[in-house]
This record gives sequence, structure tokens and C-alpha cells, in this order.
Amino acid sequence: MKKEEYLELYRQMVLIRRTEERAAELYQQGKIGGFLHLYIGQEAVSTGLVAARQPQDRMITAYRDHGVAINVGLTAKEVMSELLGKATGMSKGKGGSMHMASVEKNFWGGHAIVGAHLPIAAGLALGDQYRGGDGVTICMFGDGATNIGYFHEGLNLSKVWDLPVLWVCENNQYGMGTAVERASAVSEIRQKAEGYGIPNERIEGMDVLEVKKAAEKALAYIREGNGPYFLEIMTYRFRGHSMGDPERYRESEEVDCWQKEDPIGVLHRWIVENKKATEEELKQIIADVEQEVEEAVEFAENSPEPAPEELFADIYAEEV
Amino acid sequence: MKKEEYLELYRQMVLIRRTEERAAELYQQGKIGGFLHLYIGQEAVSTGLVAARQPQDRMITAYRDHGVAINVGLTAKEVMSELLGKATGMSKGKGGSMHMASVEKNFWGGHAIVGAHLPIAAGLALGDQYRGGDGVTICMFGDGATNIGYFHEGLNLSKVWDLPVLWVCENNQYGMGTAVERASAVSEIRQKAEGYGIPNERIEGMDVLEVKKAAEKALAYIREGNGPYFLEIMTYRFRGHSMGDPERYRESEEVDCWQKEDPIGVLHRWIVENKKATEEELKQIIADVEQEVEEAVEFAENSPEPAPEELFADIYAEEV
Amino acid sequence: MAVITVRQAISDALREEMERDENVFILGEEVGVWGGTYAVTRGFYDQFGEKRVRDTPIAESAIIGAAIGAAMTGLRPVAELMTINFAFSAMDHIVNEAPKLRYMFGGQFKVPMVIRAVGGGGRQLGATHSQTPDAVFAHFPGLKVVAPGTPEDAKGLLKAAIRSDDPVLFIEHATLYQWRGEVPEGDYVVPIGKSKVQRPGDAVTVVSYSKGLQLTMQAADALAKEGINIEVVDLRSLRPLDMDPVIESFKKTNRAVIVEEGWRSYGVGAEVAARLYEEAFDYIDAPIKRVAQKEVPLPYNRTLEQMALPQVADIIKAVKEVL
Amino acid sequence: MAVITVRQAISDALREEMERDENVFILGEEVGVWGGTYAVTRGFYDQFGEKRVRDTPIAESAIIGAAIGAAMTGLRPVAELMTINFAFSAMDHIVNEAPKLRYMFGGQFKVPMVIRAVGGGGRQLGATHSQTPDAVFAHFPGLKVVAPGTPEDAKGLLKAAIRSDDPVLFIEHATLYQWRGEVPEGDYVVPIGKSKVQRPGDAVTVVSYSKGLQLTMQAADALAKEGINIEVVDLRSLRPLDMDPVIESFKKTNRAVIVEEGWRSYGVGAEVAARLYEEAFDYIDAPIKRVAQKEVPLPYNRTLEQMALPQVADIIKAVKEVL
Ligand SMILES: Cc1ncc(C[n+]2csc(CCOP(=O)(O)OP(=O)(O)O)c2C)c(N)n1
Ligand SMILES: Cc1ncc(C[n+]2csc(CCOP(=O)(O)OP(=O)(O)O)c2C)c(N)n1
Ligand SMILES: [Mg+2]
Ligand SMILES: [Mg+2]
Repeated sequence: MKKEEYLELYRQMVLIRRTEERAAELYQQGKIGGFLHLYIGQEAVSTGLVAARQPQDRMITAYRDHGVAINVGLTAKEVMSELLGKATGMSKGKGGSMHMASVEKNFWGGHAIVGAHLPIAAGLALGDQYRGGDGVTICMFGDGATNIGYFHEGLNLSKVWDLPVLWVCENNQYGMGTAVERASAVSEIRQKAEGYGIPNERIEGMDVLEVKKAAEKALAYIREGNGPYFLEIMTYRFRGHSMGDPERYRESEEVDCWQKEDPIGVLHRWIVENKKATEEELKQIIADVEQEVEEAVEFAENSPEPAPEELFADIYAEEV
Repeated sequence: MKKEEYLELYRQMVLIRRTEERAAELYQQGKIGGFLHLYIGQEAVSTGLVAARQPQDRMITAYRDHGVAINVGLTAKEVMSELLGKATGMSKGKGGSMHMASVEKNFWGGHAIVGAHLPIAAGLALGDQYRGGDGVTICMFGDGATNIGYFHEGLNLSKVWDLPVLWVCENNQYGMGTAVERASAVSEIRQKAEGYGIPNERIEGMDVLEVKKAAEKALAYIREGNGPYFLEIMTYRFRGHSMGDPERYRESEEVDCWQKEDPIGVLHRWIVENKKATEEELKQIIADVEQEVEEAVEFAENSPEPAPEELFADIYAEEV
Repeated sequence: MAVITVRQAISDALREEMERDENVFILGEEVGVWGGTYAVTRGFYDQFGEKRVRDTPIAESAIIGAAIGAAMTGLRPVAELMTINFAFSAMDHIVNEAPKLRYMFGGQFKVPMVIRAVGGGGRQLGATHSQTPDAVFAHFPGLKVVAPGTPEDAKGLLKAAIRSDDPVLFIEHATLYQWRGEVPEGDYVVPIGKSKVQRPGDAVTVVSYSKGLQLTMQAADALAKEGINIEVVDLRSLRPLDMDPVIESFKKTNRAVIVEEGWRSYGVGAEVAARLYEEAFDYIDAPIKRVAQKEVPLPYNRTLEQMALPQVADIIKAVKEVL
Repeated sequence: MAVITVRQAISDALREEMERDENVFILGEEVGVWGGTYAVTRGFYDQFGEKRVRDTPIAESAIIGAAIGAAMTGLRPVAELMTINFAFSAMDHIVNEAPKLRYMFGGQFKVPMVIRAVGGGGRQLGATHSQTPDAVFAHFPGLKVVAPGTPEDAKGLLKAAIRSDDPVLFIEHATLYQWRGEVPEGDYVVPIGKSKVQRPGDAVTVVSYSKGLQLTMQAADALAKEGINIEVVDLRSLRPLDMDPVIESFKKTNRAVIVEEGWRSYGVGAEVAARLYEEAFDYIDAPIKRVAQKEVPLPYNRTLEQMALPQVADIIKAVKEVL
């Protein structure tokens, strides 16, 4: 990997972080409504996955989707505008935080119903298999999502039809306030893949380089026509489930402890220790991101609301 | 086991067989409508399970339910009457073939939506656990049912809450016309239980004594408070999925081959070889059953239709 | 014109569309080797192979979910639900995903898919397997809900559904499969969202669709013998719901009966009646009647089941009452 | 009488019933340690322990299925769906199992359970999380569907639901939780299946329920200032649907408006309008109006979302139109 590549991973993670920190503020000010699920703490996962993919590989994830949105190259302006419900958002302000996507960038959306996008991901992969393409669908979901029937049906189908899907469970150890052990029969989620005969692996998710490496390996395996693969990636969310989470379910010591492994800090140290860049260079990235995000906020705030006609637009692709 | 017990197992299996053979004829004559899923070939499974249970153990199964109905002690008259839609059926003719049950005999029904009764079974078991009873819920379902989300959600919940359920997959190797390998990611269904950390075992299901033994062991394990257990029982249906199955999906040789292991024949040989009874005694049982079934048919045919008021009865338990 | 059954019409539409467009494929339980539990896809597996005629596990959410995903990539899946009763096992994907994806993402996605589902009572299948819950699905914007009553419409509407860039729930009725009727030769499409006068008359406007249409046509024959010529309007699609021909007819007859197989409360008839009153209030001569299913889970027993289902005699009675 | 919020009323009803009857227990996502995502069960986990306040996996079919099974054994589960939108992930159990088991087995089973589900739009949660699909559930015989609009009814109806031997879907509305009102002291029950005049008047009968009731009451205040006194009838339960007070009121006013938050087509208003016409045809002076949600998946953007939702102004306008 070249220096630029390390710096790009770093930049993306910082951009996700900063965008979300600002979003949290805007939420407090009432400028963002609905649910806002922050990805802070988990940035290494989506960043590593997207870095590992080829352009033909499709991304799809749940409602905690700002990370992927930024990793695939949606701009902070588009993300911020969508959060503010503006016409300049990638979903025209009609989707909000949970519904970011970009067909152009092969990102098939954030999805709000827990687990429902897993069968859809199988279908995306079927689309590629049907046409003989070599794209892989990378489908991300939470630990909590592995308990719903959609998970089961999606994984089973993917193996029966040998679909090119990389299933990625982001195990951040809680589904809302429920710890994995309280909701899942097995606490090593990876083990569930055994029930579908899908090869699987559990990896640590705070080091973006590790994530990228594991994903590359898995993608290569799938691309060779071996059918689906399952990655469980251990991570942690530093913030509440959504805004306004009373966080009665975990001790602040636990959060503190995980924050020592902040994925941005981990990469930061690695870059400096391995002399890929200087502290100064990294500071410059942070400063640039800072500015980019401020510009994005300004852009979003000054962007127009969707036109009233938008209410009735895009319900159907065809005139009805 | 005493001689009478062997003969009772034999009698039950013959009674199931004969009842269903007659039912098939009545279906052809248009006297039975709807779906009719015959259990012929699989009799050893339900017979062994019911023989192994204690009175406090609940039975629940899918639409292929005539076996359990007879094993728990519903009379041929009640069964035949329900098939003919008569007021004298245990479900007053409103349920038909797929909906036999008896609260009194701790049989919680045949259920027609594939897999939907698995979460319900978990709930039955929760009822016992909640009250501190030592009953186990024995929940039967097909191989095909293990691919639907309900299976996943039911099994997961049973383990998370350590519910007293014996999950029994009757693997008759097809879900309608679809062979296990074509629908399930793993063809050893047992393996699915691994994904829930549920202890499991695969056994042959054409020998009722083997089924009984395995079930007794499993029930004892569960009754000790160890949580759920999973049994995969290999069996085969000799007839089509329901009446009017074109059976394009399997060769008649395959059927022939399995018929050599007819569970009634297997027990018959065992009894004679082990001198538990004579050929004569067994013939007498067959003759008695024959007569019982003929009487049941006559009873059912002469039974009244449900009264018109029944149409609006039992929708709610309370006056609305 | 050839006379064929509804079953044949649907089968022909599917085959012709698959021959026309490589992107069209079928998935569902027993659609392949078995040939379809209602024999609609008999021979398809041999003709098109397992890539395009895909047997699935019993996993309705996976069937509809996979169809959605494949559709998003530009394929045109026709997902078969063995019966509409199993739609409840894929409900989220049918009402919460397929019809909303385009809107939620600001028009970025297209979801060109068809869900074929056969419904209806009358075959003693018991309460869970005999439903006609069409109105339930028609409640959701973003979905198109089509329910033809004749072979001609079945064929032409299914082609329209397959060619549509939107998700379409295509509702068939098991006891209509044997119904015969003329179909035009060659390739033709019946546009979705147009009601149609299936039989002109002057006495009473009888609005129906699907199985209700068949019953209504039978009632029309009987009534005609008594000199009562009802006008039969077939909705054909429940969303979009085209009231124009209904209102036009009503302005002429000033009396209406609505016939549906499903439960009366919160059913199709309620919506049609409410709209008629809203849009043609000044033309009403008598309260509009609804003929529908009694509000019970359908029982197995044949006599009871038939008591619960709407009958030709009920339609005749209702027509006479509004006259 | 004490003045409390709807949230408090529901919480009190739950607590009192749990204290009264050992067989009552709660299961659902985040009902325990978290205290309920809408804080309805805050403190319950500590008071009743994990046996009776059960956090579940995210598995709606398991939640409702397990509740059904437990109910069949004689317990009285109160299953919480975090929102009614997730009911689609348990649809089969809600509409195809719970309401049919008793009937299909000839009355052998009882299924005394409550499904609490909060619904409604207006909080910018986007299309999948903002629905008011009440009519969909009310379509199924065997289920009782209750949707209170005031603290008094919320408490009394929830108690009735818990004590009912039948499955009850109890629909709450997220933007009603803060609404305050008087509740009687002590234990009381409001019977299921009785509509109620919430505000007497003579000008127009406005029929509503749940959130629609709140909007209607606000409209009533505004209209009263103009000297227009509407009579507000609250359905409170959609199945059974009690039309008597509606018809009685209508016979007096001869004009009606129906207000619901859900989509208009195949919604609650259609059924109420159809029945009014059927049962009180001779009393109609003007076409009945429906105020409902625009037929779009609800958008995230606040302005658009509010455009789609029925507003107090819409009710005022409709009332004036029918006058
Ligand atoms: C079917 C369904 N049930 C419940 C919810 C409410 N809900 C939203 S997120 C969530 C927790 C999901 O946890 P997990 O899958 O671990 O993802 P994480 O939030 O930790 O990223 C729940 C219960 C939902 N959106 N969909
Ligand atoms: C949810 C659902 N989908 C489809 C069906 C139709 N169906 C009834 S039985 C059956 C096959 C079930 O196979 P299996 O579980 O192996 O049981 P078996 O019939 O072999 O005993 C199918 C697809 C159904 N009843 N419910
Ligand atoms: Mg999580
Ligand atoms: Mg099977």
C-alpha cells in the first residue's frame, strides 16, 4: 500500500467522525429530526470493507449508514443535506439519516428494518450471478440482526444458490440495549454461519488495516466462485444507539475502555510509528476535514427544501 | 417394556395406517375436501415420541398431524369425523385434516403455516417454565420448515431462555417436491442446531423403538433443566405430499426401496423375532383395527354436519 | 379469437415474456421440477432451465427479498407465492420494502418485479389457507395491486405487470383457473389501472373484480332472464383504482352493488362505495350494497364455508334490493 | 380526578394489571433493562424482575409466536412491538395464527394476549417507520383492534384488553403519549367495542380515533369559536366496530366527517362512511368527507411529511364543506 492509501483511509475515518459529531450537534439544535444512529467508534469496519472492494462490488447496510456513505464517496455536502432533509441530499431529503444510497457508487442503501436487507442483498448478488458478472455484494448488519428470521432465510438462500455475498456482521456487542448474550443463543456470532455451511471468521474491527486485509481475502475467495463467506467483525459504538439513548445497559468504564482502541487513534499511531506520514500531515488532514464539514453544514443549511411536488414524485417509476 | 406396550405401539401404527388408507379412499370419493397430508411411512416417528412422553409433555406438530392425533388417544371416530367435516370431529368439522388437537390430551394442534408453530411451541414451553412445571413441549416439523425464519427465531429464543422444548425435525427428505439438498444449505439438518448451541442428534426413524429410546433420553435431559434439545429423525413418506401430487421429483425405485423399511413391518418382525407376540396376535390387532376404522367411517358418515350457528361460534371467547 | 382458461392465459403470458426478455425469470416454491402447484409453470423448467425457473426453499421473505434485490439490479423477477396466505410470511418485504425503496431513496432505485399470488376460498382449505385479503395490500402506496377476472385480462395484465418498472402484486384466484374466455391472438398488453365495463346494462351498476366478477357475470345471466340488465364494471386493479368507468356507469344507473370475495369490513367494497358517494353523490337513488364474505375465519366444513362466501344468489338479492 | 398523560395511563394500567394477576407478563424488545423505548415500562424490570419483564431478541415472529403459545397455556402475555411497523415482521402470527386458532380448533383454545404497538407518523422517521396501518389489522375477524385517544380510555381499554380472553392488538400513537387528560381514581375498565361521544355538538358528526381524535378536538375548539359545534365520536375500537353512537349522532346532524391518520384508500374512513350510508341513508344531507393521509410513503423531510399528514386545518375545512 502506498502512503496516499493510508492517508485516504485516515481521511475517510476522520471525515465520518467529524461529520457525525457535527450532525449530533445539529440534532440537538433540532435541525435534524427522526433517528440518528451514529457510527462513531465503528469507522474502521466500513472503511476497511470499502477499501477492499472492487468497483463492481455492491455495498448494502442497515440504518447506521453514514460511514458507508462517506466511504463510497458521497460528499459531506450530500450527507449533511440529506440529514437536514434538503433537496440536495442524495435521497432528496426524503430518506434522511437511515436512507442514504448511491446507485452510481454501487451503494444500495441504508435499510431501516432490522435484517430485512439481507434477503435483498442475496437478490443483488443473484443479479450479478445471473448476468455472469464478477461483482460481490458486501452486506453489513448488526449483531442484533442475526436473531431475526430474515438473517436465516438470506444466509440459507445464499448458500443454496452459491451467491457471491460477503456477509459482514458488525458485532458492536449490543442491539440497542440488549447485550449479545441476552439475545443470541451463541455469543460468537460467527458460529451461526456453521448452520449454513458458510465459511466464516471472527476478526477484530478497530484496526482498519486488519479489516481491509480480511475483507480482501474473503472477497477473493468469493470471486473465485466459492459462494458466500461470513465475517464477524468485533467493534464498539462509542455513542448511544440513537440520539437520546439513556444508556442504562452498560457501564461508562466499558465505554472508556473501548475508547482506548479508537480506530482513528489506532491508525494514527500505526501511521506515525511506521513513518508513513508525520503528525503534521495527519493534523493537516484533520484540519481539511474540519473545513470540509463546515462547508458541508453551510451548504446544507443554505440548500433548498424539496419542492412541494416532491411529495408525490418517485412513488412509481411510471405514470399511474 | 412389557408385551402390552409393544403391542400398543404396533396397534397405534396400524391404526394410523389404516385410518389414512381409508381417508385416501374417502378423499377420492369426494367425501373429504381440502388438503389431506398422509403420514404413511412416518408412523414410527410420532408413535415413538408420544410413547416416550409423560402426560405433562405437550405435543405440537404441522399439518401432517393424523399420526399424533391417534397416538395421543383421539379416537378414529373423532379423526374420521373431522376429516369429513362433521360436528363430531374434535374441531367440530371446522379445522379439517390439518387442524386436529386436544387440549385434554395435551396435543396443541396441527398447524398449517410452515414453521409458524415453532415460536408458538416456544411459548407453550415458556408457559410451563413460568409456572415451574416440569412438562416438556415436543415440537415436530419437517425438513422444509427448517429453512423459514420462524425456525430460526423459535430455536434461538428457546436457547436464550433455556426453554423446555424438544425440537424434532422429521426429515422425510422432501418439502413437497424439493429435496433437502435443493432447499437447505446443509443437508444434515442436525447441523443447524449447532448455530444455536443446542445439543443435537440424528437418528433413524423407521424403528419405533429407536425413536422412543432417543426421545426418552432427550426428554430426560430437558427435564433436568438443561434447556432445549434437537432431534433429527430420518424418515420417508410413502405417499405424495398431499393428494394429487404428480410426484415428478422422485423415482419410484426410491420409494420402493424405502418401503422395505416400512416401520410397521420393522416392528412386526422385531416383535415376532423377539417372541413378544405371535403372528396370530398381530393379525388379530390388524383385524381389530380394521373393524375400528370401519366403525369410525360409519360413525363419521352418519354424524351430523355442524349446525349453521357454528359458522359464527368460537371466533371470540367472549361475546363481542 | 382462441378460447382458453385463465390458467392457460397466465401460463402463456409468463412464457411469452420469458421468451421475449432474458431478464425475466421465475422464482418460488415448486415452480420448477413440480411445475407449479397449480400447474401454471408446467414445462417451464425444461424449457428455460434452472437458472430462469428457480425452485426456492420455503422462505417467503427470502423469495420476495431476493426478487427485490434482483429487480434493483435490473432483472425482472416474477416471484411466486404458493398462495397469498403466505404473503403474511413476507409482509415486510411486500409492503414495507418493495413499494418504498424508490421513494425513500429519492428515485434512485427501480424495483421492476411481479409477485404472483393465488388466493381465495371455497376449497375447504381452512382458515389460514383460504383468504382474500386483497384490500390489505391495496392500502399501501408504492405497490400496484392487480387482480384480473378473465383470461384476456389475466394475460394482458400479467404482461403489463412484468413490463412495469414498479412492484406489482398480481392476485390470481384458485377457483378461476378453469374459467374460459376469449383472448386476442398475439402479443398484447392490458394497461394497469383501468377499470372496464365487462357487460353493459342499464339497471344497476355492479362493481367487482377477480372471483367476484365471475359470480357477478353469472348473476347477470340470471337477472337478464328476468329482464334486469345490470352493468358489470370490473376494477381489474385495486391500486391504482380507476373509478371513472364506475362513476360513469353509476351516473346512468343511479344504483350500485359491489361484490368482493373478501371480508366486508375494511374491504374493497367500502372504498368503492365511499368514493362513489364522494364523487357522484347527486346521482344516488338507493343506498349502495356490498356483497362480501361473512366476517369469520373460513371453516373447513363445506356447507359452512359456502355459507360464509358470497354467492350468486346474494348478488341477485342485492341487485333487487337496490332496484 | 387525576390528570395524567397517555403514557402514564398505559404504564399505570400495565403495572396495576401485573400487580393484580401473576399470569400477566411483558415481553418485547427493550421492555426491560432499557425501560421501554418510549419509557412506558420504566421501572418495571426492577419491580417485577426478569421473569415477568422479558427482553427479547429482535425477532418479532418469535415475540408474537411465543406470546400466543404462552397464552394458550393460560398466561396473559402483553407482547410489545417496538413500533407497529414491525408488525409486518410478525404478520402471520398476528393475523393468521392468534385470531384463527380458537375457531379452527372448534373452540378448544383460548388466546388471551395483548399486542401493544405504537404507530403513527410525524416524527420524521421515514417511510418504513411512520405508518398508521390500523385498517389492515382491523380487516381480520378473530382479532380485536383497539386504539384509544385519551388517557382515560388508554388505561381502561388496556385493562380490558389484558383481561380479555381473546387476542387484542392495542395501538398507541407516539405523538399522543404526552397528551394529558383526567382519569378516574382506582381500578376501572372501559369495555372493548364501544364507541363514545367525546364532545357533544349539533353541527356535524366528526368520527375519529387515536391521533385523529386529538386533531379533531383541536378543530372542535377552533370551530366552536366560530359558533360551529361539532359532535366528536371516538371509535376507540376498530374491531369490533360500534357504529351505534355514530349513527345516533348522524341522525341528529345529518352530516359527517371522518378523520384518520392513515392512508385514505382502503382505510378506516371508507368503512365508516360505507356503513353510515348503509345504515342511515335517509338522514344524509351532504356527502360524507374523509380526512386522511395523502397516499405517499411518508417522507423524512418535515415540511413534506406534514403536508402528507392530516392537519387540524383539514378537519376545519372539511367540516365547513359539509355544512
Ligand atoms: C424488524 C425490526 N425490529 C425492530 C427494530 C428497531 N430497532 C432498530 S435498530 C435495533 C437494534 C439493532 O441492533 P444491531 O443489529 O446489533 O445493530 P446496531 O444498532 O448495534 O448497529 C432495533 C431493535 C427495527 N428497526 N426493525
Ligand atoms: C409459510 C408457508 N409456505 C408454504 C406453504 C405450503 N406448503 C405446505 S407444506 C409444504 C412443504 C413442507 O415440507 P416439510 O417441512 O419438509 O414437511 P413435510 O410436508 O415433508 O412433512 C409447503 C411448501 C405453507 N403451508 N406455509
Ligand atoms: Mg449491535
Ligand atoms: Mg419434508
